[in-house]
Amino acid sequence: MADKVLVANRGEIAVRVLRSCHELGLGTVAVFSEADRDMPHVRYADEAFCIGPPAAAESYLQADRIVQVGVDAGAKLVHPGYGFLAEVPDFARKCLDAGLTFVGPRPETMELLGDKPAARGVARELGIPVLTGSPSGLDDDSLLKAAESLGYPVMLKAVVGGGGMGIRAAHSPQELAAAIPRARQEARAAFGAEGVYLERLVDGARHIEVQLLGDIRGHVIHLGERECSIQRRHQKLIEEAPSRALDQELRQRIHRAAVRIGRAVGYVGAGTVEFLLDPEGQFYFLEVNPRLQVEHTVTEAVTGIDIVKEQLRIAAGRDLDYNQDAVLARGWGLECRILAEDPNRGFAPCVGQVSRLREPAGPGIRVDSGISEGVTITPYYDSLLAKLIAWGETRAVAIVRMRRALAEYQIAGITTNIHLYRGLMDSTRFLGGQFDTGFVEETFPRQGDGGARRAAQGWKADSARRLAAALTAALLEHRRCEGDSVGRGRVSRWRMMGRWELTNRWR
Amino acid sequence: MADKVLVANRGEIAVRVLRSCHELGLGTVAVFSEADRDMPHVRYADEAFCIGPPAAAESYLQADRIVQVGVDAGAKLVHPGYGFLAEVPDFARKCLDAGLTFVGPRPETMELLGDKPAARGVARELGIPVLTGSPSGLDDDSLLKAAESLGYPVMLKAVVGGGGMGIRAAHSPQELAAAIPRARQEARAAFGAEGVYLERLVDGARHIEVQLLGDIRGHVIHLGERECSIQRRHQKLIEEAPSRALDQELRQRIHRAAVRIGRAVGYVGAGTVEFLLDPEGQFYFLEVNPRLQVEHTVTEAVTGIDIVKEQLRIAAGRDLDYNQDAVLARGWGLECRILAEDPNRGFAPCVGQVSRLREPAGPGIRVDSGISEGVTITPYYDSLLAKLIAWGETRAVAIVRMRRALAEYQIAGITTNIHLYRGLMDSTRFLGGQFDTGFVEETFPRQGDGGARRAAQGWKADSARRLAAALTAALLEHRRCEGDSVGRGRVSRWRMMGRWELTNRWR
Amino acid sequence: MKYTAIVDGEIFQIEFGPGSRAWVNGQPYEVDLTKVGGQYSLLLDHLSYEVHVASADEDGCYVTVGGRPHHAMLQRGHRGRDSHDGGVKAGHGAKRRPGPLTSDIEMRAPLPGLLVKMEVAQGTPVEEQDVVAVLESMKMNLELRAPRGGIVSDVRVAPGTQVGQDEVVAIISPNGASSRDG
Amino acid sequence: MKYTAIVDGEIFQIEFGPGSRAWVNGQPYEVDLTKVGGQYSLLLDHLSYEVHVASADEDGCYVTVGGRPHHAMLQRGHRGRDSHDGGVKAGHGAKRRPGPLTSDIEMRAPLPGLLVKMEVAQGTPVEEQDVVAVLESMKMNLELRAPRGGIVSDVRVAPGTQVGQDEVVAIISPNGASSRDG
Repeated sequence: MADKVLVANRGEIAVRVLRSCHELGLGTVAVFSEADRDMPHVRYADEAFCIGPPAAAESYLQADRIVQVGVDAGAKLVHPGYGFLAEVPDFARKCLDAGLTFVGPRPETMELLGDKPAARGVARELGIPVLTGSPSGLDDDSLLKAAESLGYPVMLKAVVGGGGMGIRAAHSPQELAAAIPRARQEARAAFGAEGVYLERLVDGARHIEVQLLGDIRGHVIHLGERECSIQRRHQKLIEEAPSRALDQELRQRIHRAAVRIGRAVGYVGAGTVEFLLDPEGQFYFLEVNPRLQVEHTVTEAVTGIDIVKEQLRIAAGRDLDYNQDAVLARGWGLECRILAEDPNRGFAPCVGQVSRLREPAGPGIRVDSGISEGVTITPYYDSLLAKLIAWGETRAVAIVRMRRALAEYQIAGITTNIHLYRGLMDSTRFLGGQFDTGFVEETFPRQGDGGARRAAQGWKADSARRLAAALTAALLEHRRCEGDSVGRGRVSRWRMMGRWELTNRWR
Repeated sequence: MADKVLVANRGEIAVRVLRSCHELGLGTVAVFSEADRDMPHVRYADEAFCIGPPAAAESYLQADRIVQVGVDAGAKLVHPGYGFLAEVPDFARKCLDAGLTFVGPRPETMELLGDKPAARGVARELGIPVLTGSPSGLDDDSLLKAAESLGYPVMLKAVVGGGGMGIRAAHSPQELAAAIPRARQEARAAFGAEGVYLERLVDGARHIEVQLLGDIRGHVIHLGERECSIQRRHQKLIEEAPSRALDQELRQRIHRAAVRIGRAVGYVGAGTVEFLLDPEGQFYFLEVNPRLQVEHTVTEAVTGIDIVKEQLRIAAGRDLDYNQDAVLARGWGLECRILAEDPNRGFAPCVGQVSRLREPAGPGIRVDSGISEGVTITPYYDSLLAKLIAWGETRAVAIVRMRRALAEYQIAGITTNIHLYRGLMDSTRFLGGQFDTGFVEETFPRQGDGGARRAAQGWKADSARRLAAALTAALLEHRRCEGDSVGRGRVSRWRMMGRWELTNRWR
Repeated sequence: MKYTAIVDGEIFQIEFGPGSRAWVNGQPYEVDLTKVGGQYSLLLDHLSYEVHVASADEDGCYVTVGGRPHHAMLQRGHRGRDSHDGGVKAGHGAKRRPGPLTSDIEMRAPLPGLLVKMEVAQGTPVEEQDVVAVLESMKMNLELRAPRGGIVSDVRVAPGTQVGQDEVVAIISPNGASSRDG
Repeated sequence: MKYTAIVDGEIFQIEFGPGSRAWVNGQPYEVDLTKVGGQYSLLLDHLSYEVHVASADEDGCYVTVGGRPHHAMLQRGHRGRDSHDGGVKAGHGAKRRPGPLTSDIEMRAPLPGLLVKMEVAQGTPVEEQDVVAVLESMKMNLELRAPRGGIVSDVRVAPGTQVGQDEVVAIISPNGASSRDG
């Protein structure tokens, strides 16, 4: 396997894929937009090619251009990561037509699974429960009629795509009528196809997914489940493996269902079968994500299997390295998605330059980062900066590790949602595993910053930190005045207020 | 356990211990010498106290002062790390007398094990093979006589202490006579006691050690073995777990022997039983290290057990969290000690300021670091900067991970031995596990820098890197000349040679 | 030398003594601040903080303590300029002193509070450091002083009015060239 | 503008063209260099390198490429000073130009090689940039030029002799004040 791999992605997942390539001794080719010249994946690869202006449509979504770079650079394989072109069958076909091996399932499989109502049909034929829903391809009126027969509330979803885009809940015909055009527009913008369909909405549901691996000889195994119930607006924030919501019997049934679906579609590569679990313990097939997922890392944490390496091996035509019995889960994996989003301002995405970065380390901690000190976060792509993964022998150990690592994490120059996780790790509901997909939205707006305080002497209280900030600012200025060189450089960048003074001192 | 822990150490092990304290919710107190104000352990702790001038004898070895800091800060526990006061029974007693819990074995146990010939007596009584050797307390003449009856070659060792200090091989009476005064002097300087003893020297031996945990109720378990055969002048460089040199039957016999020794001495806390394994597969007890070891991390990698947490739990009077059957090893752990030493200049220790630091990350990689960007490495302490730990499902996977991580590791401003490891990871003898404790010294002097080259397209050849260096230097100067601000600041620090020019250009 | 720092709206009055001694709101502290790489290490009565001073905006700077950002504004705490001040002027005088005022300055409330006094009216000439208004906030009276000399071209708030953070209370225009009518 | 860089003893003759084009020893390359944080990212014909420029010593600077340090010396590649040079002088002239020579300068061989010519003898007065000796190394003739004017106070190596790296070949003393006898 001394071949070269083109990684058709950016950010943390590009670095993640490049790492496995390097471990396998594969040469690497990165692509980057004009906005991403400074990003780590460009430096981390052996070679790097600019593929266009910042907008994704003009760079990371330019299938032909990327294929041409692969050909020019002499690559043999193309790894699409997730997002961008990862689930676009035409891109996979273009790779194959140019003699490049696409690291992912066959284009026909991607097409079948990309039509979600069709994928649900596969599950139904296998006798696996699916949520009642509408077929795809309905017009607005037919959708409203279908909702009547399903019964409200309903979930409106894009036929293709993923990542929470184009998903809306509707509790009444009025809400649904308003939601349809917006969902169509989002889906069109994100995936280039405006088809939507309906599903019954399950209150208090948990999101469980099963990782699959399949090779070209038809072997399909699972690497256990993940739970991704900590979401905000259908965007996953915290993922874990295994799930607390499953007992051993239910776990085995879900795993088996996932493998049967994988076998039925002849799945090749790494993929994920998503299920909803209702409060009564009934699970329903949702969809198959025919790609590497952001949260594959928690499965790696508990199984020890490098899923990206397996993808590359499978793409190279090798048999699976494992049979089902060799896959053993140990302990607990947790992942927090570190996003450039401000939880205190409605989770608005933030841009800016990363002026200081210290990522956590030490026992049980893994950081998959797509940034480095000095890079500028631009508004062109998603807000995922890095993923923080903690492993522990038990869920409790993983949580305290995660809390310790979150305390170590320092990013300055750009606002992130790290504080949000500090609060969540202290939340008794999270500690107790008592949450569903509405947890963050229910909990955080009321909890705010205060929940992030660590108990007792370990964590510095807000007031002590303000005192420390005040003294640092004053002492640096003081030293500058006294001609001490220690503070120089920093202080000169400040702009002193100088506009007001205190009349009553030392009160 | 909402108590406070004083960590009586510095560098990576102080940070390591602090991390486990934070995860357990314990408050933390660091101590530092005047040379260490900038070191990460000072920033990482909740509180930090200066305990004296740079020289260890005036700071980290000042038992009374450290105990007083513990009392003043309201600490309940004292963790000594390794080195410094970790194996000094008097320090443990002073802690206990001041009402502080010493995180380590009982002072009497430390005393017994500190006298190595006495410890060998314990093993011998249990029927565990020990290398033939001399008693302790012999004068120079008696040592020479003892050597005659043992037969040359012999190994001369300090009665107390560890870490390779005071150890010398002698192949003749002349060599031994010359070695004794130097070994005594090293032992006196390092441990304050000049007693030495002899052991038969085994050629081609491998160094195997077994990690023990014991609680105050007399339960003693092992966490498997480590192999530490990659050494240079009796200083460990690479450690791994498990050992390739043991088959299942031999492995169990060594583990059982270690546990029997632990039980016989009533061992409390974390400790390590060291063995020599000769080429015929016979093992010999060497000594017990009554403390946390540098290389405990590879055992953590394969067992998933946080050994520092267990130490703290045991010190708090808790039972062991595990029975022997619950300890399951998985995969392979490798550790490289990142040292401020120049392999190209006889492994001379290096000092200087760390002007740039990027530590590796990603799947299967752990870095336990004691440095950060901007710190100055001083000549007062040992040269260990950080430990790089790789885990893999197999030894081969751990090696390629380590190689990938070594390629990511960037330390500028100070010379390190990272290149040495790049070379070793490519060595076929290391890949094949065909090495003994003389491996580095035999291999590296001849191999030099060239062995560090990664195969094929992944690694940049030396000449390509020189070209890159030349172009960077020239382009930065060029931009400065052209008034481009990009290169500014950097270039101005250079001093151009300006002393000579080329006559024949563009050949 | 005394300083006043406002961090996230909390006011700290700070004075530095000899050695590592400092007083904050009259309380004594041992302060040990050192720069490491791109950040600072602060030992405050032996409590250890990692501090990063991030880029400033118009209204102050961001001081990140233990990974949490705080907004800090700073000024020297004495009303006039005392004898120590030579060194300071070179530092931030750069922004304040250069030549005559050439554009309007909006005097804004640094904190929400009650405007207690307005010392000027439209057309009043002011010198640098003249008191323009007094704000009551967090149980303190805050004087708002003119950052440069000029003419008060607009008064936006009357005494007794509650003002919000960053609300403009008055505008100072260049001398003899009032650029607005109010 | 042409440059000569010596990296670990290997000589690179570099010329920059328009855009991102450069020639090294006559070979064309596409060069894209950008600064990120404390380091540089170099794309050289699309090959990606992480480069860190570390602190300089007397003889050059250390350029770390992919975590491996290289010693680099640099000079502008033209013999005389051409019209472009105004900007350069301010940069490294600081070390070269200030006033008269006040202490001895040891002229050292930057590389091991054969001393082909010695253009001066003891007592020869030299101007800045005068050729002092010629060294043959790595299939090239290297002129060693006087960094400042003065008097040659000592010649240590005869033509035809093999010299080691950093070996002193001659010493230049301040004008009219030879501080040694040879």
